[in-house]
Amino acid sequence: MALDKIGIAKRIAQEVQDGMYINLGIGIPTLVANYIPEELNVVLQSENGLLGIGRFPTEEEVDADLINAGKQTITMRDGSVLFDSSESFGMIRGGHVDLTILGAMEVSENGDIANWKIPGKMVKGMGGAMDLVASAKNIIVAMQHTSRSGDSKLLKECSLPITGINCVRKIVTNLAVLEVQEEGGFLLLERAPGVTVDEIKEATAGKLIVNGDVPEMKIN
Amino acid sequence: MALDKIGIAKRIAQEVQDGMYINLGIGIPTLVANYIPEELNVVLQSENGLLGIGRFPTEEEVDADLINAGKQTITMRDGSVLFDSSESFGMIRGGHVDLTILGAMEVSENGDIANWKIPGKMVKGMGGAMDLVASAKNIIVAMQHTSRSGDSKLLKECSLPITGINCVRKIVTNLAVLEVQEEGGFLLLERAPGVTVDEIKEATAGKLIVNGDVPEMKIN
Amino acid sequence: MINKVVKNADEAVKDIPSGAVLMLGGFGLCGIPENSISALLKTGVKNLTCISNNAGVDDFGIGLMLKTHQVKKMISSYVGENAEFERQLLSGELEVDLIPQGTLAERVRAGGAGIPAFYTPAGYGTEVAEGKETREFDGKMYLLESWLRADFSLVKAWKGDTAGNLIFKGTARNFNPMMAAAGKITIAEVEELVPAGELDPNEIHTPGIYVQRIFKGVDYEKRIEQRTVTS
Amino acid sequence: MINKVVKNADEAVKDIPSGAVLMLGGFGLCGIPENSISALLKTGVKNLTCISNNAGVDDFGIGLMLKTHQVKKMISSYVGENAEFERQLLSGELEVDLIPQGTLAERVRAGGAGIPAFYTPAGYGTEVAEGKETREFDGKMYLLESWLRADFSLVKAWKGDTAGNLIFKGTARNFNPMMAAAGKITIAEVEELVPAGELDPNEIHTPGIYVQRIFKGVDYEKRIEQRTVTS
Repeated sequence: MALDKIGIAKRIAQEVQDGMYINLGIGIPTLVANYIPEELNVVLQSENGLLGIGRFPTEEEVDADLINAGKQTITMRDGSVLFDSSESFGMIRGGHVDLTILGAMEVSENGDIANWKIPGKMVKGMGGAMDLVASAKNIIVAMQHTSRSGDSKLLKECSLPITGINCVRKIVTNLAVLEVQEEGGFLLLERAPGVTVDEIKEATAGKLIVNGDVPEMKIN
Repeated sequence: MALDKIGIAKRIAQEVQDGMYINLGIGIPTLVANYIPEELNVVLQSENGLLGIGRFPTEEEVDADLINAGKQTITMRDGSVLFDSSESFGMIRGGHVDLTILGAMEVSENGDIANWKIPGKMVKGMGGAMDLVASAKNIIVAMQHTSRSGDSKLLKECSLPITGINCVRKIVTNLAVLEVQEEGGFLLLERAPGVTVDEIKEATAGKLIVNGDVPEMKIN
Repeated sequence: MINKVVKNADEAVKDIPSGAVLMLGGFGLCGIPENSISALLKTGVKNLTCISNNAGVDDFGIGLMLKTHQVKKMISSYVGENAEFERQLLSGELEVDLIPQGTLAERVRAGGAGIPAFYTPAGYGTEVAEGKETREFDGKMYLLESWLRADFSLVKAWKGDTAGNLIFKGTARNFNPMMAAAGKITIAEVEELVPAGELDPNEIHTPGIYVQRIFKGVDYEKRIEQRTVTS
Repeated sequence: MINKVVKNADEAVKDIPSGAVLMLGGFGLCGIPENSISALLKTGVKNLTCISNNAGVDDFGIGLMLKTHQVKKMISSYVGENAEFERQLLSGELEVDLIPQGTLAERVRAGGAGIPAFYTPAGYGTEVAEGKETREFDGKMYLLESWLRADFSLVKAWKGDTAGNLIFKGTARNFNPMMAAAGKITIAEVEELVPAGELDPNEIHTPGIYVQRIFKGVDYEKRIEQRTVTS
C-alpha cells in the first residue's frame, strides 16, 4: 500500500541522525519534525533567521515577531539563536546545515530538481529553494511518485524549469525510497509496504536501478 | 613658524563637521580627537570593532577587552556600538565613514599614498590602511612636509611601495594645508603661521599650485 | 552622539521622490515598516522600485502600495498570495525581478559593505543564471552576482536609540539590518525609542552609522499570516 | 539541543595534526584563544599555517608558538613587534602572507558563508594586487579576492552555552565570529559556560551551528599591550 503524507514524513524521519542541523521545507517536510525520535538531539533551522524551531505556540504565546519560513507562528527551544537573513543564508551556503528536506514537482535521474515554477501559471518566486539546493550537502526530496494525472515525477530530464542541478541525494515517495547515483539513475533502496518493484518501475520514467531483493520500508 | 604635531592636529580638527563619523589613524591623527570642538557631535570609529571611542580609562576602568586599533585601552561613549571586524570593514568599504585621517610617509601629486612599507626594513603589515584609503570618501593626511633628512614627502610620484592610489584629498603638514587636484598637483590652501610660499615651494617636490594670495592658518 | 530623531513617519519620508529605489525590510508581514508604508501612501509618490523579500498581501504591507499603483517594479524572492499583484503583473503594469532569497540577502549585504560583486552557487544551471557569468571554484560552479543599493531604506526595529542604533526582535530581524546598511538614506521606525546610552553596546544589531533618520512608530498591527497554535 | 562541551583545552585540540591550517581569533592580544594556544604548545604539532590578524608578542599569544617553531606560515594583516618573528622571517624559517585587514576579515567571512570569491577595492594599484584579477564597477577598480577556510578555528568568547552559542565582550569580538564560521572544526573557549537556554537568543553573536567543541577556559591573563589611562 502506498504511503500517505504522514508515512513519507515518518520514513524520512528515519534518515535523521543525532546532532544534525536540519532545514525543513514547506509541506510534507514540515511534518517530518513530528516524527524525529525524542532521544535525538537535532536543531531545526528556519531560513528567515532562527536555529532551534520549537512547537507551535499556545494562544497566549503567539508572537507576530516569531514565525518560521512558512510564515507560521512558532516558539523557540532552549538554546535557540536569532539572526538576520544574510547570516542565515551564509549558514546554508557555507554548508553548515547537515540535512535539507524539501518537496519537488520533478526530480531527474542525475539529481536535478524542479520545484518553483510552472510555465503558464502565476510565478510566485523561488524563495530560498535555489540557495538551499545549490548549497546543502545532503538533500532529501519528499514527494508523491506520480502527479495527480498519473505522470511520473522521477524523470530522465526535468520538463519544468529547474531549481538546481545535480543536487538531490535521496527521494522518499509514497511508493519508494530511492538514491540518485553519481553516474545517473535512481537506485531503488526500499519499497513502500506491499508495493511491488514492478509498480515502482511502472511509475518511474527515469532510469530505475534494481539490485537484487528490495526490502520493504519499516514504518511504525 | 612651522607647526608642531599638536598644531597639525589642531588644524585638522577644523576640518571636522557636525555629524561626522571619523576614523583616526595612529600618531598625529589620534591627537585630533583632543581638539574637536565640544559642540560638534561626531563619532569615532575604531576598526577593531567600535563606534563611539571615549576617553582613556581611569586605572579602575581599564578593561583588557576594550581597546582601540592602536591597542590602547579605551572607554566607550553613550550610544556606542560594538561589532566584529567584518562589519567594521563593511562600514569602511561601504563608504559609511565620512572622514579618515591618517599619517603618511609620502603623498604623490595625484593623491597616491605610501605609508606601510620601507624596502629593506622589517615589514610589519598594512593593517587596515589599504582598506581605509581605498574606501573612504574623504581622506586627510597628517604628516611632516619633509623627512628627517630634509627630503620632500610631497612628490610627483611616490618612491615607496604605495598603500592606495588616487585617494588623498587634503594634506595638513607642519608647513601648509594642501588640496590634491583632480588633474594632479597640490593646491596650496594655507600657510603655517610665518611660513612663506617660497619655503613651501622649496619643501615640495611635486607640482605645487599657488593661486593668488595664500592665507595663513588660524590655529588657537 | 549624533541625533537622528525625526518627528514621525510623514516627516521621515517626505523627501522620497517618485522613481526612487526603495528597500523595505521584513519577511512576509514580519518586521515590515508599517508606519513608513502608511506615510508613503499619503505622499502618493509613484514609479517606485521596491526591493523587499515579499510584496505583502492585498490589504497589508507593500500590497497597499500596489493598490495605489505606486510601485513600478518589485525585486523579491517570493511574491506570495496577492491578487492585485498578479493582476498588475499580467497586465504589464508591474515589473518583477525574482531573485533567490539568499542571493537577495547577500546582494543587499554587499551593497552596504562596498562589495560590488561576489560568486554564489544559487541558481547555477537554472534560468536565474541566464546572461550571468559563471565560474568554477574547487570543482563547483558559481554565478557572479552584483550588489544592490537603494536611495532610501525603510526598516523596522523593536528598540532604537537617538543615535540610530537598532535592536530587532525575534525573526522580525530578517532583511532589516542589511537593508539599513544598503540605503543612501535609511529611515528606521521603532516600537521603543530611548536616549543614546540606554542600549547595551554589545546587544545592538544595527549600528547607528547606517541610520539617517529614526522615529517612534505608532499603532503597530503586526498582522499574522499563518496563525498556528497548539491547544 | 546538541551538546558540544569538551572537558578542557587539551581534549579540544588533541586531534589537531601537524600541517593543519588554523584560524585564531583576536586583534592584538585582545580576544585571543589563550587556553587553546597553551594546549597546542603541549601537543607540539608542527608546520602549522596560522591565519590570525596579528602574531602575538614574543612571550604571549601566537608568539609562544613561534618560539617553539610550530608555525610554518602566518597569514595576517599586521605582525607588529615580535623579535623572534622577525628573526625567523629573515632566516627563511617562517613564511608570511600580509593581507589588508578588511580583506582578511571579508575573506574569512566568505569562507564561512560559502562565497568563493568577491571584489574589494583594497589594495588596487599596490603590490597586493600583483597577479590578481582586477575589474571596474561603476567607475572604480576592484580586486578579486578568494575565501579563506581552516581545518580548525580557535576562538575565544566571553559567554557560551552547551549548544555552542557564543557572546563576545567589548572589542574582543573582532575576528572571532567569522573565524568560528570558517573552520571545519571550530573550538571555542569561554570564560563562562552555561546550559543551553540561559543566553538570550537575541543577544548571541555566534550561532552554535558553527561551533563543534566548547570548553570553559581557565586562568585568563588577558595581557594589555598599551595600557593607557587618564588620571
